Amino acid sequence: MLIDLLRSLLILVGAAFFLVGTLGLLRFPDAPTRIHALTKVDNLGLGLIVLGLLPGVASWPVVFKMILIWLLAIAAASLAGHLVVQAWAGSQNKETSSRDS
Amino acid sequence: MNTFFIYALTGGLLSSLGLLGFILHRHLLRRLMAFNLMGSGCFLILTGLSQSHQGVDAVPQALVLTGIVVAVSATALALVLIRRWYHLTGQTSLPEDVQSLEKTSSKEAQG
Amino acid sequence: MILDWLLAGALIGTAAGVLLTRDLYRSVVLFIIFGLLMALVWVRVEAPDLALAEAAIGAGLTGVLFLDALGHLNPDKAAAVRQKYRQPLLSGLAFLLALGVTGLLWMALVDSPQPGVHLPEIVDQQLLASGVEHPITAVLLSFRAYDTLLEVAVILVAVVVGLALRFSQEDQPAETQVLSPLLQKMLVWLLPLMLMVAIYLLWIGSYRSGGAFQAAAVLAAMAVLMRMSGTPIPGHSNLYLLRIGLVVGLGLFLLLGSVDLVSGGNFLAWPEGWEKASILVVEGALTFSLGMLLFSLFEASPAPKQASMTRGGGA
Amino acid sequence: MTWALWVSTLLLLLALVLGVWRVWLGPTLADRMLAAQLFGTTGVALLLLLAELLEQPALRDVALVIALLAVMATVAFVARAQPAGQSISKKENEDAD
Repeated sequence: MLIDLLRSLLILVGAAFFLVGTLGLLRFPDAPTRIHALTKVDNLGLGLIVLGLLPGVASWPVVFKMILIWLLAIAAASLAGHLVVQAWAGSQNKETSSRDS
Repeated sequence: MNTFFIYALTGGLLSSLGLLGFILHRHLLRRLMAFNLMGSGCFLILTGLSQSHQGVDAVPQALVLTGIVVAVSATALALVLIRRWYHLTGQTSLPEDVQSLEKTSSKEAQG
Repeated sequence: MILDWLLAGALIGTAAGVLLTRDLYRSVVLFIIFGLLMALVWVRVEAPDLALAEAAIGAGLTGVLFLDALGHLNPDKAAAVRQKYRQPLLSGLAFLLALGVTGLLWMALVDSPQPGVHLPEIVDQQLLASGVEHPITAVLLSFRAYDTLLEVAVILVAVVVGLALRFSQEDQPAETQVLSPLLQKMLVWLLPLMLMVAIYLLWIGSYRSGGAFQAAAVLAAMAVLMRMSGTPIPGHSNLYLLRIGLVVGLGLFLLLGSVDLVSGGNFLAWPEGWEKASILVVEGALTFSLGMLLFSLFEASPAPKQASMTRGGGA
Repeated sequence: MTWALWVSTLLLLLALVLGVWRVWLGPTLADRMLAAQLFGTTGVALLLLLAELLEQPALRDVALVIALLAVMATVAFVARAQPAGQSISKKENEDAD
């Protein structure tokens, strides 16, 4: 009973984090700041949801798989942030240099 | 009205949306996307309609599964052809469509 | 139910966005998102197999293909925008046509006749004889193996056309590579993981959602990722290996399908007692071939025009 | 328990729908790619929840595939679809040399 309540809470909070992350994506002013919403808030939300779902899972391989999914999502998000901000900075540089010349 | 039927109706709407886009657009890339949307609509109708009568059905699902893979192959081939066309002519539309419009080529195109 | 309406609305909205926006970039990214939404829709249609295929293809291949083409066709984006909404008469007619088609389709859907046969029941009855426990795999490789065979042949023809175009020209394929150190480090464990997931999907297809097509999509995505990041692909430049790889799936399919024919049975009926083994062998070969076929279509794209995009050597 | 799952599913779907707005706004392709990436993560969470709700373990495989291939679109964006027409990685490499 108590554990169910705790799980529900974890999952709900996780989903709320996603909503906040989307809000951040909408409200933040430019690409580098929006990366924060993506890499931090959303992956925390996903982590909470995974944590909330784990006790209901019967077998160990599935537990392993869900944790793997979370790790993959973190890795993908950080890599995406890294690459996108590089690309963004590159295009900004190009813009300013072409404006100067 | 069950869940499957909702998606069959969605598929119908999607098909005609794709058709509309296919007619209206001249840029080949966008035509290809419209064509893909039409395809997705057809897949939805196929599975949604048959399952709304008989419940989960493996036969249309298998049909659509191969359909999805063929669709992506067709899309990839179409992209190869479009790019070859662009490579040879420098245009992204078919000759019947480009006659009326003047060519503007801005190098620094940026969203 | 509210979930379904919301999802259907989002799907239609995204599709409309893909078609109506004037910005090609926006259109392409919305199209990628449309693929992800489609995967969720397949989940709601209770077709996890399709969700898997759509996820693998939508996330792994379609987006890459379109972004790739977008980078190539980039320069005349401005011209493309201008072409739209030129002829109000044509637009009006097209709208009317689309409305009519929607109306007719919906009428047909609402009025659709009850089918005379109950296919799920038949599939259930025959499932035991097919040798596999997952109905979709059974349909694909046992009940309707003929369709699957021809479908693979169709893809092979598409690839032959693509490669013919590719090899008839002097130019090299685009060699732009991402050399980010973070990506390189990540690929060290990401690529083996992709291979593992592909094999897992292939294996699991014999008793639940998964199978050759989904595994092939993951495999193709893996090869594309290797290509984009400049990781050398073993045997990549060997044309004989390429030809063998492309046809091995179809060849094994035909070969094993003919075994029963030779001994007086039917074409594409698997040898008695060896159903599961045959299906697994054919599926394995199909996975490899289909993955290579999809990757070859990605490779067949010609080089971009401006020299700054290309980058020699590497792979 | 179940109601919490359903509410969360709806919240996530809402987040997904709101995220489309950023794709629409842009303004740069980088912003749009970020939104697409966010779609991937949200989709993964949604699939995990649905796997529990609908009792379809296969959906976890779908989530796994999406999480696995999430980097593809971004890498393609950096490698091929740079609006500037020039790979940033190349520039970075020259700097390092």
